[in-house]
Amino acid sequence: MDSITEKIKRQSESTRKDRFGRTLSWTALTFIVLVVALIFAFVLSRGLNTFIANKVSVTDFLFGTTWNPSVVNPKTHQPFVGALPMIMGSFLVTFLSAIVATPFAIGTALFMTEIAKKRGAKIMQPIVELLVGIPSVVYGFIGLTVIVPFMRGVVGGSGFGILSGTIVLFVMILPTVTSMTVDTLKSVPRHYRESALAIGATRWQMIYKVILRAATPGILTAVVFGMARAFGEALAVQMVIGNAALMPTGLTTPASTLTSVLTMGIGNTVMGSLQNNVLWTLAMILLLMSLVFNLIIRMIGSKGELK
Amino acid sequence: MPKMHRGRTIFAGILVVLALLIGTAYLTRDKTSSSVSITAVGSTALQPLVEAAGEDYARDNAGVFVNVQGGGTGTGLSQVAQGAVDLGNSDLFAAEKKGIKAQDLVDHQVAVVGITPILNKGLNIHDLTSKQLQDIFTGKVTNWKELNGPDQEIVVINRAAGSGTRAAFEKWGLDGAKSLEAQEQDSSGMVRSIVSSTPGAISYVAFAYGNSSVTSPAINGVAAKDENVKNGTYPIWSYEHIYTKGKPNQAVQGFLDYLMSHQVQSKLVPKLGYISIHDMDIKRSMDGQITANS
Amino acid sequence: MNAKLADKIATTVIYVIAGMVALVLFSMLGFILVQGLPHLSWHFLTSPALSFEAGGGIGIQLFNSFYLLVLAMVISFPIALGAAIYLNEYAKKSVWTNIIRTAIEILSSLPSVVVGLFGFLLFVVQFKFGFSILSGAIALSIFNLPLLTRSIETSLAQIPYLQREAGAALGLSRWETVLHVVLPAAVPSIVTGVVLSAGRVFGEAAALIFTAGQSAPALNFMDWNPFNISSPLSPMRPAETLAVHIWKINSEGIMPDLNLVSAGASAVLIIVVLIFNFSARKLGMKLFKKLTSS
Amino acid sequence: MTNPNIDLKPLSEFIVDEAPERYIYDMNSGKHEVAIATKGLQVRYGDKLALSEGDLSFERYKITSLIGASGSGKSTFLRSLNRMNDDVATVSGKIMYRGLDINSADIDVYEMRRHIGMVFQRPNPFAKSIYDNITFALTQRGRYTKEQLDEIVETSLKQAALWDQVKDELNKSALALSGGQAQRLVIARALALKPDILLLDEPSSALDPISSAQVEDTLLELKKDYTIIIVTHNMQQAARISDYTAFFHMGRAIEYDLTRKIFTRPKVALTNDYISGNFG
Repeated sequence: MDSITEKIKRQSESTRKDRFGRTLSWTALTFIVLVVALIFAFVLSRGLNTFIANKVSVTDFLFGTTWNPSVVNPKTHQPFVGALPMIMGSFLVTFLSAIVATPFAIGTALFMTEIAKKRGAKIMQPIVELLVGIPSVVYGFIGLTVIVPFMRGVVGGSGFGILSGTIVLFVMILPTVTSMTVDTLKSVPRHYRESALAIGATRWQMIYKVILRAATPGILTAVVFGMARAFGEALAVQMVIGNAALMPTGLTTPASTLTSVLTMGIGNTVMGSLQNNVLWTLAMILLLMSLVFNLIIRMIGSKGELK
Repeated sequence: MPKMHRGRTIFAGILVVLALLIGTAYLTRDKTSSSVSITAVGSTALQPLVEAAGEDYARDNAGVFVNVQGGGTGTGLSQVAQGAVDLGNSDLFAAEKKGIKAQDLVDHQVAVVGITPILNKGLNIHDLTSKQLQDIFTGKVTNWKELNGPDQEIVVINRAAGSGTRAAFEKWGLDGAKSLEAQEQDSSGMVRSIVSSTPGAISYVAFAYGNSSVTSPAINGVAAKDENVKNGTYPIWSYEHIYTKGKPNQAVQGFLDYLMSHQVQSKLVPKLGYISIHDMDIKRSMDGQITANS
Repeated sequence: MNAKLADKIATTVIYVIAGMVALVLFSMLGFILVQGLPHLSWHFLTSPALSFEAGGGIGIQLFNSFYLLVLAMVISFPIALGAAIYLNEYAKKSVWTNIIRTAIEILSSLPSVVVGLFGFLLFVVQFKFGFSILSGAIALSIFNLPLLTRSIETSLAQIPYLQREAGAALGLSRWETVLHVVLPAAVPSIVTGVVLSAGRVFGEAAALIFTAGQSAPALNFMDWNPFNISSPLSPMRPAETLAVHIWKINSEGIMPDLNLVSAGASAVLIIVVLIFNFSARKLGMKLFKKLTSS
Repeated sequence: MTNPNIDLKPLSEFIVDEAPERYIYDMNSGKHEVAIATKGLQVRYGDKLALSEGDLSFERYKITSLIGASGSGKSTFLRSLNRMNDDVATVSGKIMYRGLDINSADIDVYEMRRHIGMVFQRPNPFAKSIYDNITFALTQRGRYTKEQLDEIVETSLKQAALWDQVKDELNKSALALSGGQAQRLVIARALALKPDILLLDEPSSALDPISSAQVEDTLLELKKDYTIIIVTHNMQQAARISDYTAFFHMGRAIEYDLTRKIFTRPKVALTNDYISGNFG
């Protein structure tokens, strides 16, 4: 009998190794999926308790403007658990910081990829990467020692508020948005640039009409990614926003975000009580929002592919 | 010898050496210390005291290890009630905390902490009545000039909702009234630095955190001082509690006894800014009934 | 000439923006270093922290940070690597892989305090690991897994498909190709990703507060037997890290030199992250050279 | 990973097209030793049919060229022969090799590919040294002494006409080689496994004319010991080196014959059109 045909029919070592490797890596992935599922189930089960066990109405929770879970509203006999002030606070700091950060990120990214490639790679790139890695505690520390006193001196009041939070978040998400924008700009094919310049466009025309347009989906993704990070940031914002669970009336009055109320309150409440459950509901909202941000990024991504 | 197999041999070698090391480590482990571990969780205000006492205690009693964590009063009470930890540190009576089955827990009051309102120095106000304090924190007055102070808006800074200091302040300082919804800060140090730098600001901290950068006004003419707490004339103070679930076991009781000992109460407790439980002339029940301390 | 003018204006604007960003970033680094560097000394880096006296150091916290980092990496790296390999090499494009990817990304944008609480309830309480390095390392791993998986997957995806075809054409299974061809080629960028994520893990506080705990009991640096509770290697002891320490003293610290310690610790944190970043670049390039030739 | 060169069209478009006449050389008629043959081979990418008709037999120790326009199915056909398309496409039909249908589930694909090797359009050396590039696949599945390995490296590099250029720098990274050298290294790497059949997918299209000529010389040299099937866009190349040529059009093998016949007197009009440059 032909030895080669024998060999081909027998299971080879490669097949065994591959089956082993596939199983091994599948196990690792399954493990992560299990962890994710566990955390989801955990947050959801606790977060939904507010509505199921404590019978708080969803609309009261989402649209109520008074947050004081330990006090019972004499009219409805339900505690004050209106989360709107924090939801508003979170959205305000997130959008404001994204709006401020976007032009800066695009400008810096253009500088690094189109205008001064060498200096960009040598100086800006390392700084930007370094800043991605700075712990949020340190950002909060700087916010507290520099930005809050500065705001107090310039606009008065206590210095704590949405504006201070916005500035801290702006600095925090800037590196993330910038480095992702740089990646996008780099992936615009060379011939786009060359053909634009070949027909006599100035560098700015090339950037504005060709590169930025081609990179729009990528830049949007970067911005949404930065927003997702801003939305979930806890410690740094908590240190500068003032943490007053009030509907924001101005940019310089103390306000609060979902995360700041969550981190401050979680140790002071008793597991299983309504006061604790509503905090988990806030965590659930954070989870759902990060789902929304991810879906947006995916939508932008798939639109970009179609082009 | 082919590369692959050399790599595998080295890998196996490392594994064997590692296993041997762990094995020897296990056999030579310190068996003399029967290693009792006492875990305390809860109030961040009480944490430094228990921690410092725990370190001293562990030094004197070989094999006992005191593990102290913060996490907040709520965490402390719920964990000790579940039996997850040995000691639950709390700024409040367990019965005052919603959602806790207080009847299972045994209270050990280890210290007293006085709480003082603090004002921005620029206000130059050194005296407040209980009524005024209540008006300020409930938002009835919003400008210092209504209290014969300068024309300056009142900036109220609260401690985090549910924190022990806030609960005690509202109970004994505001006569049970809830303070208005305002800016909240998690920590004493930060509260103090905000008050000292913000014109018109008022807040409250434990005595240990008051210093010359802020004013501690007298309440109804009684200064916020340790003596006045001890003799019962200054009203805003609270006990620091350590809760156990049921009767503590021998090791835990040993540590609790140590906490109540002269050594801790007269040296460590004042050093950390608390008032010794032994120095109190009076006793106060949860609902405010005052009796003489025997 | 209009276009030329616009070009000039735009270029200037971009220069100004980049300059401003560089300025902000530089001054931030400068600020932390200027504040903290004067406080750094051998004593500060090696001596234990003091909770209510001046002159404490961060020695134990620094050791804890590194030990936790190593453990977290040992746990999370193999899992992240396996998951990334499956996602990038085996998973077919389907609804399920999409859902899994989304789930992983959501996990990565989840506030770390939620991860910490999850770890607290599951490992500290349920599995009775207590506040320990073990609980902390697992919580950090959960925090780290999505980031690391993503970064490794990106590194793998950068290796051209041609390399996998080459392996397949030589009768090698996908696993063998990945293990011996794709991975070595991706090592430099994987290493960069790992080191950068190490920086993030090093600075993480919120996930650790409730898992590894906020106390750093004295360690016996002569005892390296992991089965003894006071050994630095013991996985069952509580371990406050540098980032947690900064958070803690900023919120409840009562030592007189709190600001100095906090600034010094922040500077150390930044310097370590800096070192991680630079070594990531250097190591990445070196490995690339070493693995591709010789 | 779909091949970008393949223009995917739905099955209906092929069927609407009136099936043109075909001519397939009958291997069984003469005294030919068949190395590999296909029967009823069809390849689908998703619901798109990329290869609908391709029953061909290949003679041992001969070079066979597969020609045709982009998207004609020739590459798809080639890649299906050692089941490189398994991951991306559905391949049905039979591929007979040494009396076995290797397109069946109980065949060990990896072992089979060691006997039916493949070289791709773009040189794809591993990011390893030249020496390791050649020995890597061997050491993965067998024990060899250093001397054996040295000998295999030398022989296969010589066969690929690369030995003289690299013999002093075997430990250098293969990524530093020029395109032509890299492609010959890839061929040497495939030869090191001592395969039966060598499949080449446009091996010289990414190379300059000189490197391309070197590769052609190498192939002619290899014919003595190997059965070679090569996809090429270059008709001169096909005419120069191959014994047989198959012409593919819209997912079908239209004409298969001795090379000299195809290039002088093609039997099908379409083939003639293609060869004379009227389309494609």
